[in-house]
Amino acid sequence: MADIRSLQDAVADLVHDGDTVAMEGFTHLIPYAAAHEVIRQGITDLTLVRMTPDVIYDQLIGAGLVRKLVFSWGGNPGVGSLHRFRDAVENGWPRPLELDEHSHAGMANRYVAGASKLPFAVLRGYRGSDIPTRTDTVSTVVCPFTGEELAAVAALNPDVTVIHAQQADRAGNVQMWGLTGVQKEAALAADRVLVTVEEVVEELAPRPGGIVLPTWVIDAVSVVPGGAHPSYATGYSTRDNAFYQAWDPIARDREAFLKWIEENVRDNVRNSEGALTR
Amino acid sequence: MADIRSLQDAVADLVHDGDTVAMEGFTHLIPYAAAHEVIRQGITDLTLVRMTPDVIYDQLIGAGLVRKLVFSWGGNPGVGSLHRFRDAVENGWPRPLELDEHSHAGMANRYVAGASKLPFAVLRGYRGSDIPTRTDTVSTVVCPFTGEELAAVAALNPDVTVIHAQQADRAGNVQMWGLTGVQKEAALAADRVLVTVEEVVEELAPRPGGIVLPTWVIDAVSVVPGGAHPSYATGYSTRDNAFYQAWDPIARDREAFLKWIEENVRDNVRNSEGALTR
Amino acid sequence: MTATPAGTTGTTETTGATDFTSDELMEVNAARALADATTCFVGIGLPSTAANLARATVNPGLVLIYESGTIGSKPTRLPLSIGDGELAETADAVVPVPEMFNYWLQGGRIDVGFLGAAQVDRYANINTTVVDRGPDKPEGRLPGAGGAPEIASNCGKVLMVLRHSTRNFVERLDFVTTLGHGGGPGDRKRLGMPGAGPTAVITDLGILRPDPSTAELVLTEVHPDVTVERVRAATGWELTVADTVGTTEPPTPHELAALRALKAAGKPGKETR
Amino acid sequence: MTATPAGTTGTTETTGATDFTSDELMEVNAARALADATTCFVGIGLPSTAANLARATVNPGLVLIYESGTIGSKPTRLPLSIGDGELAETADAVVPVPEMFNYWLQGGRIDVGFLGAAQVDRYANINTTVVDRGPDKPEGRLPGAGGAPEIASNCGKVLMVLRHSTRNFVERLDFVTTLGHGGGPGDRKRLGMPGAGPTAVITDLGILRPDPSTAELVLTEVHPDVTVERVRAATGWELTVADTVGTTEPPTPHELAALRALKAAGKPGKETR
Repeated sequence: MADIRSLQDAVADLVHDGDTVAMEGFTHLIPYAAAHEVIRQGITDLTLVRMTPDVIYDQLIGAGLVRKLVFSWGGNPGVGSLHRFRDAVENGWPRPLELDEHSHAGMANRYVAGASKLPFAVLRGYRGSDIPTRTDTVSTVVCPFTGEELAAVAALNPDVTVIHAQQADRAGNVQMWGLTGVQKEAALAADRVLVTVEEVVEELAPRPGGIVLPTWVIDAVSVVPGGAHPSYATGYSTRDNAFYQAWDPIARDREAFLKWIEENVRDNVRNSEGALTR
Repeated sequence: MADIRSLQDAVADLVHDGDTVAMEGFTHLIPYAAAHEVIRQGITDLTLVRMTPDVIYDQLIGAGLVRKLVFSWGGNPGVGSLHRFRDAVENGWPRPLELDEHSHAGMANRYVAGASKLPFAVLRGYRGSDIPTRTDTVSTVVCPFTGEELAAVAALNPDVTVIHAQQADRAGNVQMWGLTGVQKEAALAADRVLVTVEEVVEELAPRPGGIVLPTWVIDAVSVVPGGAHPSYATGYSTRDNAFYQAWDPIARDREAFLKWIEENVRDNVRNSEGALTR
Repeated sequence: MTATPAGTTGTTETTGATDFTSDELMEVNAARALADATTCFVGIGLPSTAANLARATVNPGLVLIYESGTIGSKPTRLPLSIGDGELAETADAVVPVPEMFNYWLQGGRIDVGFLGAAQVDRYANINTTVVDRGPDKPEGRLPGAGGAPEIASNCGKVLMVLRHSTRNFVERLDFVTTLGHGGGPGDRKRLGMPGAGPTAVITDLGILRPDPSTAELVLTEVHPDVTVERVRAATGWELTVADTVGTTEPPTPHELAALRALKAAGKPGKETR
Repeated sequence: MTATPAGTTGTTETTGATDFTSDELMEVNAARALADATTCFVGIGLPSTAANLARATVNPGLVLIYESGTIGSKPTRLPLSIGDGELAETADAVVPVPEMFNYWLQGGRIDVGFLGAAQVDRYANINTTVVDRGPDKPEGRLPGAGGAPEIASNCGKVLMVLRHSTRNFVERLDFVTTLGHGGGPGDRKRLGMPGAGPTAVITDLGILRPDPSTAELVLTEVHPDVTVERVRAATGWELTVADTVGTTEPPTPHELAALRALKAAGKPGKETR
């Protein structure tokens, strides 16, 4: 059953040094505020998992908290590279970054296997690609009925999955709608689940496209209005595309990046997001 | 792209002697009217597929149109046995019925594999059960990462899937809501798809729990109000539980059954359902 | 879905001040077995009666999960089928059937699987597929496996409820549809089955539980006014009886009232006739 | 999702009465290539521009599918990312990402996959993973595979759009992220890839298509005022040129107006600045 509690306490209790952490979101509902709390608490040596690591993972990597990234596409969508990610991979700054790299189809199926508590998933993928030469989480299986050789991908079971949703009720049941990506799979694959929400409502009214995660699969819910910014929450906010573009020059420069993190994340007092989470 | 056409023409064009046909529906949205049209047209030597064959499959089997049944639970839910099914299996009347029998988890995954155009699916299932001794569509695979042996089930790809939905728009896009079972998987696994609907609407308004099948995965849409009776269509009708109970004595007796089919299905004029389909 | 044998009706018994049937004894005790569960995967028939009665009595917060895809159904009447509309309308979430079996059941999210059965053996293995009717006769056909094999494998534990007779409690199953404890201790583990398997079989005569060391079903409780000899006579194998056989508490007036209200509201076809 | 190299901007050219850039030539021709498609799996960047322009011109009924899970998106502006809210709000259906890749893409439901690329070789194989920057330097990091390997494998056919330079059109890929035609004819079939693979690579200079017998990309069309020599010079391998090289039709005023309207409406961050 999910407790409704402060983001600070929830992150401290649920996310630990060395954990494998998935903070999912396909452009929509990305849990920025929770990731910033991880930075403030200096939780480190993380293995981060996500299909589309974007600016928030750039920030965690640049802050030196990440030892490994499991992913399928790393970029600032529509803008360009993730410069902190590149600096870590290419130059080992601020620390080397190990990679486990897949295709989207492979990553999606790894989460499906994880949610299904199967050790692997099967897909017709990776054919002719060099990707399998650089990872030990792609292999093959042979269909026992047709003899066809197919790709097998190892299940993903994060220690913790962190997602942002629109609403929770007082019992800690959560509803999200709009693009919901692989969030259900990422949550059900994890040992522990933290959900930040825009608000708590008396009753979760069924929505078109709504996905409900019952309270008994969630460990903690934290109320963080705007907690997905600069990503967005359908029905509550729109994507701050300007921020994603403004991020590019900040992330290009190590000093500018460190200054930004200090001023906007670590310095809790000046961080409106932080203020909202108490 | 789906054409909106009469049920008679759609069935004649899409369902052929010898086909493998899935008429899905998990208690809800069972396509009775379409199955009755199959009986009227005498389309025969069918392999029928369904997780929960109920009264409608009892009727098709009793009518002598079915050579094989692929299924996981065959009964009249809450009432008792399917007597025509039992008579065919136990006594070969009116013809022998071959069985390919699974568990629900296996059948669901067979449809998932079919919709995914994979030759098989993996599950942790059938352990310790005698089921695999009577079918050649359960086998095993070994996880290439952990060495665990898991069940493999062969994909289901029906020649035709027939389902009932609440609404279509004029372009032939279809929306259903409420319990939607494995209908999406059954439709996407099939070569041809026929959907009967309660009504055609100007626009498909997004619904909580709504599943949309776009027109370009459907071959024909037929407007058959009440086409799920005695099953039901959420928002349009309720389940006629009394019919399911009344079916029991009819189906127990071969003559009573044949008379019922003659009077209620084959005799088109006296069949209100048939009248509605023109 | 697992079938429950039809045709046997409870006989009326009298205990103390309260009148109740043997079926009601079975149903009330089945509901009580769910007192501590968070989530229950509910088979139709007797298990559904028990689970809904638990929500009305010992466990109002119990999350009912039906294989039709409903999570957290709160029906006001007993559903006739696992796909009745009220199950979806009152649910916290409705999910596609493949998701139900893969993410929720196989995903290890469900505490208790509640099953009926046509035949049970001493290790709580289940047959719902075919029965042998003798050398010159064709097999008798039952409904089949439904969700049972994977419910029994993947739920945290399994409860079973069925009427007690030598027809149902057999020395040897004609077909193993669903593994309970296999051939004895260690079999589930050897087969890699995540859940603990059957922990109680609740009947109209009493309650059987697997012996921790042999995994064989042992009579641990009888219902009021039921003798051990009567249970032995209704069991198709030489029944092991616990050193001390308890007697179940008679239904409370509240339990009986709740059960009868559920059944009255749930009279099949009531509102459509 | 496949990255498109940034930093190259189109140069203005003049043909007849109309002014347009080389980027606009590329985008208009890319849109035209979708004239007959029912469904298109759309990569972000240039492919998304082309697909949205096709909806505004040659193929109003084109079903746009984005890997974020949207089927039938009808955005009024160019999305900055594949997850912009408008893609979901205007869609016929929004499905979970695993379903998109398993049922719709792998399920063979999509006619055309439209991809960008960082590096392409003569067999239309694609690299979007890493680039070799010399023996003493670490590899240069690109965004990675995204959906491309399975898009290229499973769509009915593949179209590619990218700017033409020796940096992008290379003799040898540093890494094969996504197979186009492999090492030549028969490779796709041997690998069991259902789709036909790349059928056209549309650039700011012209159009390359695989030779039916060798599967090697051949220059079949140049844009107005572009010479074959200029294309050769911008290609990192010895480019094969068709016996007859056509010239693409210049953009019509309608096409140009539609393209510019889309871009003006889709100026990234416009409404949030």
